[in-house]
Amino acid sequence: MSQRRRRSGNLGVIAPAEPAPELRLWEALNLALDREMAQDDAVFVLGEDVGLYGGSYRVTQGLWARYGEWRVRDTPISEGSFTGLGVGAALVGGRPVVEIMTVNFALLALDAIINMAAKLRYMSGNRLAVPLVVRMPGGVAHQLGAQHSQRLEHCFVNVPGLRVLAPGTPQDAYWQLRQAIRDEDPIVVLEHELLYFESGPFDEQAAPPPMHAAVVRRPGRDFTLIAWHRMVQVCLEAADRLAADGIEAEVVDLRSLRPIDLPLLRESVGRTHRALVVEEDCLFGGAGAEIAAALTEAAFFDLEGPIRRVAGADVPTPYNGELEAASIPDAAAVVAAVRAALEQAGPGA
Amino acid sequence: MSQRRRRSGNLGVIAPAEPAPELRLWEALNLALDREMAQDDAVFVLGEDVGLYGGSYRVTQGLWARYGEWRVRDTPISEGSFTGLGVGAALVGGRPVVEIMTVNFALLALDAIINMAAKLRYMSGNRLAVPLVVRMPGGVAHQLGAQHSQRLEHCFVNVPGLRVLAPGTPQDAYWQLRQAIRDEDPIVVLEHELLYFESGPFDEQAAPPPMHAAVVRRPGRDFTLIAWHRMVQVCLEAADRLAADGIEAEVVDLRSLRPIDLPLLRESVGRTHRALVVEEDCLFGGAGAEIAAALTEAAFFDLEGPIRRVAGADVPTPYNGELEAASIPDAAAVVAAVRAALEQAGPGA
Amino acid sequence: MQRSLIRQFYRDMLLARQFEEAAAEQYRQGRIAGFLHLYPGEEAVAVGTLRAADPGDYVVSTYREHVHAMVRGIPPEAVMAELFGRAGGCSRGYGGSMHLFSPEHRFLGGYAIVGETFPVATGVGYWLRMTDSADAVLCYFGDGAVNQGTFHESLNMASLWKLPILFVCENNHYQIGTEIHRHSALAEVHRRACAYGMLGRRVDGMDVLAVYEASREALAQVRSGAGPFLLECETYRYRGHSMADPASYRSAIEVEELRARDPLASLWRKAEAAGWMTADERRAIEAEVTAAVDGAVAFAEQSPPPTELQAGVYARPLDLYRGAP
Amino acid sequence: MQRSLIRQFYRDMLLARQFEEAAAEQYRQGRIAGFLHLYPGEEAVAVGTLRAADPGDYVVSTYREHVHAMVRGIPPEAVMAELFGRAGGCSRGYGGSMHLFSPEHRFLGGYAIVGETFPVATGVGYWLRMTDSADAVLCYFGDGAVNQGTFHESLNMASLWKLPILFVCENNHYQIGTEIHRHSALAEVHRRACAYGMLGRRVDGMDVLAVYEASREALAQVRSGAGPFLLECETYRYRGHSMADPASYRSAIEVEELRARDPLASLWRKAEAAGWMTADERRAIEAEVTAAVDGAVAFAEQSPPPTELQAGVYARPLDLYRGAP
Ligand SMILES: Cc1ncc(C[n+]2csc(CCOP(=O)(O)OP(=O)(O)O)c2C)c(N)n1
Ligand SMILES: Cc1ncc(C[n+]2csc(CCOP(=O)(O)OP(=O)(O)O)c2C)c(N)n1
Ligand SMILES: [Mg+2]
Ligand SMILES: [Mg+2]
Repeated sequence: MSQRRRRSGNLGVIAPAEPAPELRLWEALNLALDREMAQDDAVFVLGEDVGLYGGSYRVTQGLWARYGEWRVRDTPISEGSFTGLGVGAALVGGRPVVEIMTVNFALLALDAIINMAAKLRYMSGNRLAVPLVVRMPGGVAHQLGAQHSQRLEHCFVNVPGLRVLAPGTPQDAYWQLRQAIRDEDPIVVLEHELLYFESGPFDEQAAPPPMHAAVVRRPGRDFTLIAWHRMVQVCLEAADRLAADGIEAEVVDLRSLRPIDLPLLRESVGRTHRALVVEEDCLFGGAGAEIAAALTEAAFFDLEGPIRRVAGADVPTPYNGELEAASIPDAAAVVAAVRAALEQAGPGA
Repeated sequence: MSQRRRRSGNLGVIAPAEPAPELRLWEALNLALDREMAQDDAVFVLGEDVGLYGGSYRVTQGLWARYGEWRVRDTPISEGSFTGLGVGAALVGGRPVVEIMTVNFALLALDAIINMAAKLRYMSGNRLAVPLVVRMPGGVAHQLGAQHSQRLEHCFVNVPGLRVLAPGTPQDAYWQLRQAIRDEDPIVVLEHELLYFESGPFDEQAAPPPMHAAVVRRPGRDFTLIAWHRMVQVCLEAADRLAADGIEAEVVDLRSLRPIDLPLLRESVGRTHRALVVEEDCLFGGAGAEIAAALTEAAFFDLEGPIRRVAGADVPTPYNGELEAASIPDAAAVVAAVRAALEQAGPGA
Repeated sequence: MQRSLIRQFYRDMLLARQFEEAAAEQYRQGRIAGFLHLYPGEEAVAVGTLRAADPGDYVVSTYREHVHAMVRGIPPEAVMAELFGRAGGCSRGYGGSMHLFSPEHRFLGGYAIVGETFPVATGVGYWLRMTDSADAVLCYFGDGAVNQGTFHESLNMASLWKLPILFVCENNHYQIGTEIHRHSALAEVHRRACAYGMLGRRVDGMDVLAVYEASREALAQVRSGAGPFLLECETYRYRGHSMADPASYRSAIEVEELRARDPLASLWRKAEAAGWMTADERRAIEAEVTAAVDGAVAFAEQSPPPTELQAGVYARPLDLYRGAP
Repeated sequence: MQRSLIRQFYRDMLLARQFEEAAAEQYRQGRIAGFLHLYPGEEAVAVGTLRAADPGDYVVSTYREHVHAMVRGIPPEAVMAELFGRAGGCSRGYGGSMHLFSPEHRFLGGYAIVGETFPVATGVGYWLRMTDSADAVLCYFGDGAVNQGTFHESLNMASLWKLPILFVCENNHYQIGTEIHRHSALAEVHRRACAYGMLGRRVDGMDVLAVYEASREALAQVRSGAGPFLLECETYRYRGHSMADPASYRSAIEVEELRARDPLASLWRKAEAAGWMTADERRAIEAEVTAAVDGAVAFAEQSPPPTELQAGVYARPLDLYRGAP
């Protein structure tokens, strides 16, 4: 056993033997990394300030002390190359987990992700494997300005060879990250900056749903609301308000954006006959377009009206707080869209 | 007048005084550049091998001799920075036309395009302008392999601040490039590698359609086929075959992908009640998803069936020629999809 | 050295210091949000370099750019109002702390993605040389930014085409929590110039006079057509990387040692000893600066918010557009 | 120098030359499509460096990599079949000329985006050092690639962490049609090592013996834990950049001068003079190589095409997937 591949000792500083029943999302990710690193020496983490500093959103906190600098590597500001480093290491036996500090910087690493990681298995005639995980926080947080408030789902979901996850709860974050690390394919894990410090129930014993499965967060018979990340909470809030008027909205948390769980969506819309996609990103050409288009194709004759989308305004994110809030969907917008859809009758009406 | 900003003399080597009635697409682009450079000293071109070599697809041929190295600049292989150079120059009075040798390398320049060019006007409170054109050939050509056969529409169309053009004929290429160069916003011009050497009618006197307008290439009453670039030809071929069976398909060449000409599409579908989007790129999360989703929202109650999509297979492009051909739509696939859609009746049938 | 220039330096640096401390206070009070990166400790760099520049020169800076903006002439009011996200801000409230712009001051930003300043500056420099302009560009970046690919790509082009750019490295030895020896194989940033056949030099970035002299010489070279210059200013930030960073990765001793070389205190010591500035003059400057900072905060508080969500995404609406020709 | 090694070099280079000429002929006949980048003129680089490597070392190369693949042990049949796009190709017909792979030969590609070899090699080197392996990585790239940001980013990391990587620059002085003095401020590539506190050296890339010796020394250093090494091999390509390029940007005189330094001819002159190889031995090698190349073409012609469009996009289908734990 090499010194450099330090195995965890019995420090137990991070992972409580009995995990608490509630965890914050960052803690869930942290525990997932710790579990996988303890179990498999090939797993290592790299990114800016993931080591000594503990990660800008704390996700890697404590791992540096526990596993040493070779398995928890602080990198220079070289997104293109340290993501590509992950690809190279994955080709020869490593299971790297790259953290890109925020999704905004992933624009510098797309060659490594799209041209290299996603294509190497196919281009090599299925002779190479790239078991790489690239994690990145994103979304609109609190007045971070246009260059730090992006959602880049659309850059990844179109790419054959990639899998794209979007966990929104501590339980999902924990399991989906573990599933991703054990997967043989390159996987992009999109995290939302505003969810890291939210708490949620956590049960390490409960069997996780399939990695790409969607989950119904609230059942309902009248309308299907489809969302992921923070927009699930917005939908749940909207569903509460709608329920007060007797409208029962079903809220689906997609959890995965490539593939999407079309069977579940199809089934839901088969019951509700109406759906709304709620997306934080700008509407035009966002991931929501695919969801709407695919679901429409699958369920057209069950639909009583078009699948509409409530999404971010078509602007770079403004710094000013009120404008920023106005640029992303809220529960009121969802409620209004549902009402409008229910009022809308067919063409002749 | 600076030596470095060399103005054209009377060489006339490139631009015939009376343009021929037919031009190849690369010649049309070449002429457009020449016209704009002759007219405005601020216009300059940069990219790999655009100068002495004349451009890998000949688009800049002859311009180096005519305008000198400062206005036709051969760059090192530094896509991120020479595209960013274009942004910087545009901020202070230049009107740069950046050529990225192929769209596949644009993954290295997305920070400059998305984080810088697209956002600077808004982030500065509308105080800065970025009159930048970034041209790039793309698409599946002839067995160039997975890393050289991409279509990255989805990376650009979602981005507020950008305009995205996709000319497919010499006439459009000429005018849309000229319109783009004169525009005050950053514009991505997507070109298709297999179209450069195709000839088409060219009339410099004819008034061009609006920059973002779609054009009906073939009118028809039974079905709307929506495409751009090379897929327009595929659709025209399919329409011919369908016509033999008495099915009249209308073929719309979108020409612009951000914005899309929704009014024209809406009008067409209002007549035909059925539409198919034909896209060379992979189906999932491609630009076609937005077209289908937006048009469905706008025209739902006019539709007799869902808007379907015929698109590339969900694979990196294989090198082998037959597999490559099988990975992108052809006329037969379009014909089959139209027939299937026409045969498909409502849910109960 | 002229007395008036010394006083100018002192005033600039004091304004810088007090403005940033006021911004920190406003942040704590919740009037400023987002990421806030402050400049205390590094004042001599912006002041020394920018006072050596000509009014026609362009400036391209990072997210730690409030001071650069003010030395360049953007009123503190307009900077503070931008931090507040108000319409009176130099980016009208749309940009925020990391995105200050002012074309009439030739201040081109305010970039929050590390490494973006290199290509932007290169583009401006390209344009200047293409149009035979006598102006230059000052391009700022940190020690962490030099490992971004754009540093390399841009410096190569700038040197290849002899563009008039002064590349100023604000080497505060940290990339957030990562000390320079843990992010760079070569910790002497100026020596990286060797890879581009470029000139480079290191200067004490805590000494405004040294920075000023070095910048004047470098800018003269840059303007002469000799090509770009890489000036490394060794400095230190007293605070954490941003308001979110307690900076627990470095020792109290380290901070104390560096604070002992404070650029303001040492300029004052020199100025007093040499008789360049009297205690009265200093007090007058202090009073003036305090008033300016208070005024900036007051202005920002009263400035209305911007109201148009859609304004300025495009030059004209995203409609079909019948082109110009 | 052992006689057997000399003959090996000669055989390798002759195979390289003839294989590439055969590929050009097949391209003209329409049996190979796409971009085809050939190696004539540069043989001494791949042969000299790779024969100095150990079997356990990994190789990361560009789109001009047929020869590297063959010297590494991938049979010419499998390379030619790949150029034909057939199932018998080393990438089973999915990759093509620019994307040769063979994990059992530790041959990791075949990258067509300029600059990708740097991070891939850095990742392999990282893994080797993390696992205390004695193996090394050889990373190939052209003179044009050194201006890509990844060169800079990767060399910094490789040097910072002392990764066991031999960076081999195949400096043929052209980035397609752009001569090195028009793309690089510093035309001596090996001197760029200075920016990373790394060792670098230039060698005559037309002289296989010199390349071999330099590579052995460099690899010994790399393996010793001293960190990566930048070896610049000055060479020349006789043909255009790819089959599509008539190379009209350079003069006939230039080509003639370089051809006079042909690596095969000069090795033969030396070998003959020193008595390392007889004319008979040479003829035997020629006969063997001709047979090998003919055999490669025959194999490729008969190899069936791949048939599965969807195979190998993912390790398992893109379904919902109940994860492993
Ligand atoms: C491309 C990119 N990667 C990461 C970040 C996050 N980040 C912001 S500032 C910073 C450190 C920059 O250090 P340095 O260049 O030394 O500048 P300093 O903050 O010390 O002035 C990092 C990693 C970013 N903004 N952009
Ligand atoms: C990122 C990127 N930009 C541009 C290209 C197009 N291209 C292919 S090879 C090449 C020149 C490379 O020159 P060099 O590195 O010297 O290698 P050589 O071909 O001379 O061996 C270029 C520009 C590419 N493949 N990738
Ligand atoms: Mg720093
Ligand atoms: Mg070369």
